[in-house]
Amino acid sequence: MALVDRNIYSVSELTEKIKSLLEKNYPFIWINGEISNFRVPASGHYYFTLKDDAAQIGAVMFRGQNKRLQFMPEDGMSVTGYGRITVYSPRGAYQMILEYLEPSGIGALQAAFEQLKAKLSEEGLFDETHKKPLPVLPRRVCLITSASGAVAHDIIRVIHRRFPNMPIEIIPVNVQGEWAVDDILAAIELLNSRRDADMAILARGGGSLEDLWPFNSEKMARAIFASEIPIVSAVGHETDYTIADFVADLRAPTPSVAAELAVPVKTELLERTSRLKRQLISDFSGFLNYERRYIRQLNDRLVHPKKKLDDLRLRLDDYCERLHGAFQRAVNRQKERLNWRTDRLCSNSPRILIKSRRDRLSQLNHQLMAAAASHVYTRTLRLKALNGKLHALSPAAVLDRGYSISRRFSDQAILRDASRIPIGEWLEVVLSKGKLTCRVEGKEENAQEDV
Amino acid sequence: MPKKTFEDAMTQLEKIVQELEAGDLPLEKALKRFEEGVRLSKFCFDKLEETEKKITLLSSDASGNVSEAPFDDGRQEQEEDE
Amino acid sequence: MPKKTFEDAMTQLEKIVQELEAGDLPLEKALKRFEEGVRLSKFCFDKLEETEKKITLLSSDASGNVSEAPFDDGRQEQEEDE
Amino acid sequence: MPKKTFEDAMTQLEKIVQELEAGDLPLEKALKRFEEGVRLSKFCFDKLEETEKKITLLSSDASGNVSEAPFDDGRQEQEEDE
Amino acid sequence: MPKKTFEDAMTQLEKIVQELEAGDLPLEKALKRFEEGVRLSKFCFDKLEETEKKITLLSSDASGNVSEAPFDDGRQEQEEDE
Amino acid sequence: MPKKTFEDAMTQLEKIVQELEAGDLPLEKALKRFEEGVRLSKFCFDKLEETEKKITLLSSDASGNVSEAPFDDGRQEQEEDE
Amino acid sequence: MPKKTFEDAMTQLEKIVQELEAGDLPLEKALKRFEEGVRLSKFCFDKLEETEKKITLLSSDASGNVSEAPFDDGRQEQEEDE
Repeated sequence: MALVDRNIYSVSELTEKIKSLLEKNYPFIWINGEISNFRVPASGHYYFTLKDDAAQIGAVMFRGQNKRLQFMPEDGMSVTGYGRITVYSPRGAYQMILEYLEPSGIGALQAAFEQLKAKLSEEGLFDETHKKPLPVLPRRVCLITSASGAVAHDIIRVIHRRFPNMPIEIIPVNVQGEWAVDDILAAIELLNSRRDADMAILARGGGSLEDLWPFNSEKMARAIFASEIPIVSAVGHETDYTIADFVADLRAPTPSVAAELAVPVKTELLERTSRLKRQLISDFSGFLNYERRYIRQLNDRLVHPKKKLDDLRLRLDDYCERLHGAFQRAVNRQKERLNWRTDRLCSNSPRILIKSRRDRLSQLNHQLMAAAASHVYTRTLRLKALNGKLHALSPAAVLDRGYSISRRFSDQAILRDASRIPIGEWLEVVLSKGKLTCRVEGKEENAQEDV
Repeated sequence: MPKKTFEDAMTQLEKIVQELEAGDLPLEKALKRFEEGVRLSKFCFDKLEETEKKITLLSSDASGNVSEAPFDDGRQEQEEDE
Repeated sequence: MPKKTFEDAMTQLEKIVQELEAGDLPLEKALKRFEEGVRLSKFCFDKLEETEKKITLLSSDASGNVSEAPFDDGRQEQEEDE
Repeated sequence: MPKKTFEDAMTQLEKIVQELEAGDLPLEKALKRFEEGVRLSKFCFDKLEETEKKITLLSSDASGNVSEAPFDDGRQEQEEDE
Repeated sequence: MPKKTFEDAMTQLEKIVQELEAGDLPLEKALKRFEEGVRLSKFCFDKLEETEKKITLLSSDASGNVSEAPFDDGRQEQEEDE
Repeated sequence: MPKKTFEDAMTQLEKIVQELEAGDLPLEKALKRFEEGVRLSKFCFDKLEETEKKITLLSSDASGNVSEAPFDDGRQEQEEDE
Repeated sequence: MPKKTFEDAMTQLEKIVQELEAGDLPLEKALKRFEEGVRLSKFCFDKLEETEKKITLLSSDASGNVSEAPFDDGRQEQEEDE
């Protein structure tokens, strides 16, 4: 044998394999045998060996379970037990841990139970997927049990302790005997038809396998399965397993536990609701406060444009100043230009012209006067010369020497011939100085002597 | 609409509280959630208080007529005293 | 025009704050933005105020002082949502 | 005619100041520009004054002193913008 | 007849001054030119005077002493310009 | 009849003086010319006087002494010229 | 009868003087001529006198002493000439 082909386990590994193999394949089983070597150490657990003709197996029943046994086991007693197989690794020993133990002799019922259980299991009636969830807070709890037994009172007590205002309806049934199955079937039907309650507890107290037998009925199992309202089973003692327990939506080990499972503690729910509400308010207030802080922050950062205004105001002032300055300068510049022109205008006024003109005019005037005077003067001179000449040539010069001139007065004719003058004629005699007016008185007509 | 159950309301309320705790909802949405939460909590409180402590015994006669009767539970009171 | 939400207003306010902080807006624009900002900030404050009042009202309701009207309103809104 | 903005007015005013400073304008033109400048500066001055008043008013609003009327006005303007 | 401008008047004045400086004008013509020159100079002086008064008036306006009428006039003019 | 100008008068006067200086005019003619010359001379003197007065008046105007009436007159005349 | 001029008178006077110088005139004629000459001479003297007076008068006018009448007369005459 080649080394590589060897599959070598350590003892622990092997033991672990065996343990899991055993425990997996034989979870809860019923076993039949005879007790031997029974002993009870200080722990209170029962230790014994179960054997038959050919084999034996170690068994233990812990104190919690054996307290409920209604008989005391002893060596040589033939018993039927219910439990699981386990391996105690340190010693490499396997043994049964028994949950339930009863004296033998009811094997036939047991076989029928196993048969039905297998069948219903195969049909899926026990599948978790079919189990209806219980309402967290039932509106009303329906109790299907014997009205007279202690079980109902226990359950009611527990429910009201947990939830004081929980309404309960009781459908009283026979929980054992020949009417039990029919009663319970009717109750489940009533439950589903009324729909007042939204969950039910199917309960009865502990009893013998025969007593519990109605709860292994296939009809009841199917009715429980079909119920639309979830049903909690609490049948017999903690160790009593019935078909009803398997098919119920929840199995409670005892009726009181069923009540605890079915109904929440009201104060807890109130507290939880209050807590959530408080949290809701505080969360939202926190949220609001956060928003408020943020807005306030934004609001603070909302820089108003005042600084910008100041900047603009300065700029505007600058512009205004420059505007006025520049314009004033422009006006001044024009004023200078105007002054320059006006000065030149005034200094070139026609006044200069007037002086020269006046001079010239005066000169002309003078010339005019002189020319006029000269004109008259020359003429005066000439006239005077002529006048002198004229007077020098005056025919009256002879008169100065004593001559005189006689003229007829009438026609001024000069007289040369006396004959022609009639007596009485008026004559004018011109002398050197002055004239005489004469009348002819007489005459001498001698031509020669007349002169 | 199926009738809202207490546990649905609680679940919703829890979810809303978580949403508000996360804090990233817009205000209007948050307010809406808050209102919803308040309404839900009210619903839950109401639900807890709306029932009456009453024990009824149902019995049906042979013809199937169901009759209700108060259940007299003398022992119960006694045990509450204890 | 869809109703302006608080979030929209906040977003706008944030944007305006940033614009004003950047500082390069013309005067009229800056003024307009500032006005808008003030209005938005006021709007948001009012919205918060209003919301807070609502909370107070709702909170006291939930604590057991039942006033039907606000609760009914809340329920209607919820049903509309669903 | 679109409403003249403060910025436009300032720009125009600056241009006028530069033109006048350049100094080569005929008198009547210069006077016209000057008048225009004065008018613009007055406009700007008024605008600044007005803006400051508005800011003061708005600031007091923003600080929480609620005066309904300006706020409503503001809201209307905003809605017109959108 | 277009209104005579300050610049036109100045140009004419300059021309007259040059003519007078040249000195070859007949008396009446020279006198006429001189009169014209004086009138132009006076016109220009008045124009400047008037302008300066306007500055004073407008300056006091711009400094914030509002006198409605001149400002309004100005505005109207401007609008006509545009 | 065109108005006699100062220059024309001077020219005529000169001519008369020359004629008289030539001395070959008949007396009556000479006297007539002389009279003419005197009249011209007087005209010229008056003209100069008048002109001088006008200049004095105008000069004082031009130097800045504003007298409303002459200015207005001047403006009217000027406008008539154009 | 055209008015006798100074020049005519002088010419006649000269002629008379020449005739008298020739000496071949009968006495009556000579006497007549002489008398004529005397008259002419007187006429001329008067004329010159008159003229001189007129010049003196006009001269004083031309020198600036205004006497309205002669000047006006002169002007009228002048205007009649032209």
